[in-house]
Amino acid sequence: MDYKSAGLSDSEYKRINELLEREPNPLETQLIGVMWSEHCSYKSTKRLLKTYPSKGKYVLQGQGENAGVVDMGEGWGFAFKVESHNHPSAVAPFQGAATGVGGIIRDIIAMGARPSVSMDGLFFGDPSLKKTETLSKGIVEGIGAYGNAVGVPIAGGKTFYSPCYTDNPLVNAFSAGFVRLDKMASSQTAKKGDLAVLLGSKTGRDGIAGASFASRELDEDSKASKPQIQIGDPFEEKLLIECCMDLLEKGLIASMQDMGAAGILSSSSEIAHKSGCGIDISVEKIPLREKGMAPWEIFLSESQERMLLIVEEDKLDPVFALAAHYGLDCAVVGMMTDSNRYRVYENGELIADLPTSILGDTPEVIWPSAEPANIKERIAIDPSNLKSIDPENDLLSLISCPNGRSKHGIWEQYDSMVQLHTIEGPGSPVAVVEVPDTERACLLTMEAEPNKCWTDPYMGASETMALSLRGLWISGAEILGMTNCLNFASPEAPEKFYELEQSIKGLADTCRSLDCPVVSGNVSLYNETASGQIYPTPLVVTAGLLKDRRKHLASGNAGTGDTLYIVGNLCGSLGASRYQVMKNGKPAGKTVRPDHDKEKLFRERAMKTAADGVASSGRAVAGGGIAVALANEAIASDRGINIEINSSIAAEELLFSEGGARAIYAVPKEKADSFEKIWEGFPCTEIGTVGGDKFEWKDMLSVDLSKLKKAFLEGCF
Amino acid sequence: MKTAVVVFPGSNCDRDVQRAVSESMKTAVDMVWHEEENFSRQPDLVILPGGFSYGDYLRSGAMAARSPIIKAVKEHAARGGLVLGICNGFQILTETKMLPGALLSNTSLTFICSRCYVRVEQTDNKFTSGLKKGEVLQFPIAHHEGLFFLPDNELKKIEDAGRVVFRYADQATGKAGAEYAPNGALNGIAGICSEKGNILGLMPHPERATIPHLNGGTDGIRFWDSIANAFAERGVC
Amino acid sequence: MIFQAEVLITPREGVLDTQGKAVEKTLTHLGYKGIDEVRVGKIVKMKLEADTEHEAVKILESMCSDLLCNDLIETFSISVKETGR
Amino acid sequence: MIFQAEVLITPREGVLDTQGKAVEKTLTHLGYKGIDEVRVGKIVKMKLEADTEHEAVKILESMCSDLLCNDLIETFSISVKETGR
Ligand SMILES: Nc1ncnc2c1ncn2[C@@H]1O[C@H](COP(=O)(O)OP(=O)(O)O)[C@@H](O)[C@H]1O
Ligand SMILES: [Mg+2]
Repeated sequence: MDYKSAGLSDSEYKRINELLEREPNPLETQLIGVMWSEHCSYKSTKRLLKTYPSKGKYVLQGQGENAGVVDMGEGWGFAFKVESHNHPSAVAPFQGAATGVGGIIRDIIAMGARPSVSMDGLFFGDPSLKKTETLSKGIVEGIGAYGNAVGVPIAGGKTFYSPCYTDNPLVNAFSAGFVRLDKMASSQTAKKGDLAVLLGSKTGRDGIAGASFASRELDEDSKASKPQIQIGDPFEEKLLIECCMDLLEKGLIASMQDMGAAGILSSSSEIAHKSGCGIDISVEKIPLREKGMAPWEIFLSESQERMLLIVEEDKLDPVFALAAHYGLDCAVVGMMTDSNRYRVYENGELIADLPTSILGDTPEVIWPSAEPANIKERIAIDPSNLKSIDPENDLLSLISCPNGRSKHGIWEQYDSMVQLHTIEGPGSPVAVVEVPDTERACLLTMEAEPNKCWTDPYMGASETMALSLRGLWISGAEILGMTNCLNFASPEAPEKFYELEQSIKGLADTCRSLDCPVVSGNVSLYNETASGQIYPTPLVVTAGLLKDRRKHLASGNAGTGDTLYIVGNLCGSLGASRYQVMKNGKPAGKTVRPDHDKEKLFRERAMKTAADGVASSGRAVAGGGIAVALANEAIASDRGINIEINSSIAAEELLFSEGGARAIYAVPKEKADSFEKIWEGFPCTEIGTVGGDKFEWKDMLSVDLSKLKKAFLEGCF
Repeated sequence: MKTAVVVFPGSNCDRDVQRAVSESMKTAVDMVWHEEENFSRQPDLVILPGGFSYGDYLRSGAMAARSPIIKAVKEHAARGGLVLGICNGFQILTETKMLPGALLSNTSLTFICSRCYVRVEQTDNKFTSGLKKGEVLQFPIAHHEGLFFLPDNELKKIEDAGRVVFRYADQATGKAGAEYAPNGALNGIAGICSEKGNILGLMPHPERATIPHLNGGTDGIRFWDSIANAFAERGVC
Repeated sequence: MIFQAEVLITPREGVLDTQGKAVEKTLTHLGYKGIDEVRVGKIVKMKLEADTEHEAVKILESMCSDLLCNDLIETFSISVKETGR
Repeated sequence: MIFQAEVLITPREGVLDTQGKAVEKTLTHLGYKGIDEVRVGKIVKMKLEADTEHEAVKILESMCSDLLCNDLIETFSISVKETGR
């Protein structure tokens, strides 16, 4: 095996020879090559990810496991993680997206949790192109087909269109599950003498070396790499869930790990390394779907719907009995040792013998970083083109454009209600699910602001993070932690690496000062094609807890006669706002500078507003500014809104500027005093009332609610 | 009153129905694996839940309809026992021929999950006697194959026999019919019953409209109450 | 003897074939002309052991009525080829 | 001329055929013996206008790569019969 085609560089290969004190054989070279790939090793980002705050009072399991786990109280943990499936979805939209959903669900199972809720972050290209239509149709159908059949509700998500994703769409799959704390599983608890058991699908040639595929740019060759695509079987996955839940319930497994990238190789070497053991695997014992597979193919295959279980010998019989009950294949393929070596045998002959550390402790790469030469251009904004001459038309355009309109065409294809615990599903800015058998609720927000991250990666990422927190604060939730998916172009280009570095810094700083630990995540690099690179796209999902779900302050619940307030500055920034992009066709300008002290003042008051029940509805000001927030509120509440603001701020700034700690509230008349009292010490402006059947803003616009609704739901007016 | 929920590989609304039924009807619920040949405790009501039994492969419901437990379900029905099939359960009932018809792919060719309104067409059966004929209820739907189909002459027969129990309807006007069917169902049929009225199949999910603090509404409670009351009147509790 | 069998299952005349219609529409959309009566069905292939071709066909017919084909909405046709023993 | 065309689309060798697997299992459960390699595919039938048989096949091939067949996981075979004009 030529080490270059195994993806190793000259210096890496030299290092391997030193570590081994010999030359690796071809199989060993393949194994190391995959484990050292970007996708498996995080070699470009490991150092940066260490800067995330990892501790928090609710954190039970931080980064380093299959998923993070936070404490929901009353004996419940909540395991959650987001992962990308970008490259496979670009090549095979339906199967790529479907297996993305399946893969993240198995990460949750691996923590011992029953997968309970999913979300999807989708980034599509120019919406006017046929190509985008085909890709998005396939991707959405794939997500639905898998999620619906496996019976995990999709309670929310994010859909974002920009031409930068035309050839390189992004699919970020989030999943989460509840686990009894005493049933939590781990990939670090295998012991010498335990048996390695494969549960689920047989191993086939699909998806071989997908990990190294995801560590490259998409090129013309990606057609030739098509056979690497995995095929998903949600039916098998559903059985796998039930079987694993049963195995855990009965205490039959010592440790477990899902099989994702680099299949058997990465799952078994990770368990061995993290548990401080070694492992011996007999390749001929692995059940195969096809004849004639070579050992390297078997070890790197990414066939779906498989789990690796570590079982004590005396529990083998009941494990096999349960597998048979669910009709799943099950086979003992190896044994844990105390050798600290990763050994592969073929019919008794030793064919690979590596220290587990060489597979587990992967090298780092430090890429040079340089501020993009055009950064000045990106932050320069020409205000003259931005005048809002016809605010009504601008508003209607904003709520009917692909990024602003309702995404029900997508989320109605997803089962959002199965498992009977969805309190707020897609369509709401915050997804809410009940914590099993309690009065508690778990809240989730998913956010991404690629336009803002492009013009200023640090501030854009910071605003993304703050946005996800504000939604939860307004709902009244305590912050448990966040998971993030970092979608970027090649780190080998200094300007791209700079964007990556700055974005992570923006997330890390914001999380640190606003008390949100990072518990899990995923990095997807090389998102670029001959036609260009994607914008820096960090996506975050933040989880929050409400001890009493009745204290949840929802949006879309404004009542006739309520007084409307805006808290926070009347004006943010038009830089890289939805309005600015609509007017100029391309993002430009900076977003609002993060002000964490102000965020904290906002947090305290927002949480008290919800806890004291003084508002009927609350909504963060996000894409499209105050005007769009009010329009969305009117539509969701099915009530008119009447606004009057006396201010000298230019129309477009007042209506459509974005960023900063800001929200709108609808407050019942009798609670207005209490509300204003809570917000003392923070900008708080009474701006109007709820009622009637129009969205009216004095001297600005007046639109019938029905017209507004049509624009939002049908995307035209 | 005792309820049995049959669990097929790939069922995914089994626990949902269990919860909804035990919270609303306060009945004991047994979960019965499809490989059983008998019910260990004779139930009064058997529910075939929604989901993707056998991954919906070949035809939705086709393989589940050939499970060992089906014989016991048929015997239970032959004795006059109640059988309720919801969504995939309805598909299974048609595949077993316990109910006529077939459920074809939605005309949109997409999965649809949304709130949905149905009109009660008939109350002369063991399930809806406690509801009012003509009233409109909201039960969410979630399916890809929900287009109820029967050849013309047979369709006419079940219509004439008054076996259409639920029809898709407009919330505001209460009008019902094909034009309100989100899936293209013939005559807007959402649910039908057997000749004797003891077997009911419907595409919408009443269990999703049962837990008040969740997002599916509460009309399902009326449906479960109706079943429970009919039982109580006959002296079975 | 081992037979390679193919069972074609197609929607009956008069049964709504939404998939067929959708395919027809999309093909027309893509610029194909002169197409008509598009129907989408299923094919089940398998290897089957039987003594004679006649027996193989009998077995397959029984599989169709037992599982493969829903005769309310579908019709089937069977073909078998001997492939060896 | 009008042709009656049939396009058979089956999962590629080596690609996991989830349906085929499930069908095989159920048939075995129902007591059928000696079956193997069950694969489930699709069949698309249509009437098609073309000048020659050769042209008809060309058109169908192009339909396959445009829409009917996902060449990543499926292969297709085409048959056409003249039915008149
Ligand atoms: N891909 C998706 N899957 C599920 N829900 C989605 C998806 N995209 C959007 N949504 C839902 O639609 C609403 C708005 O979506 P989003 O794309 O985030 O727009 P906005 O920027 O206006 O918030 C949210 O409630 C979200 O949960
Ligand atoms: Mg959003």
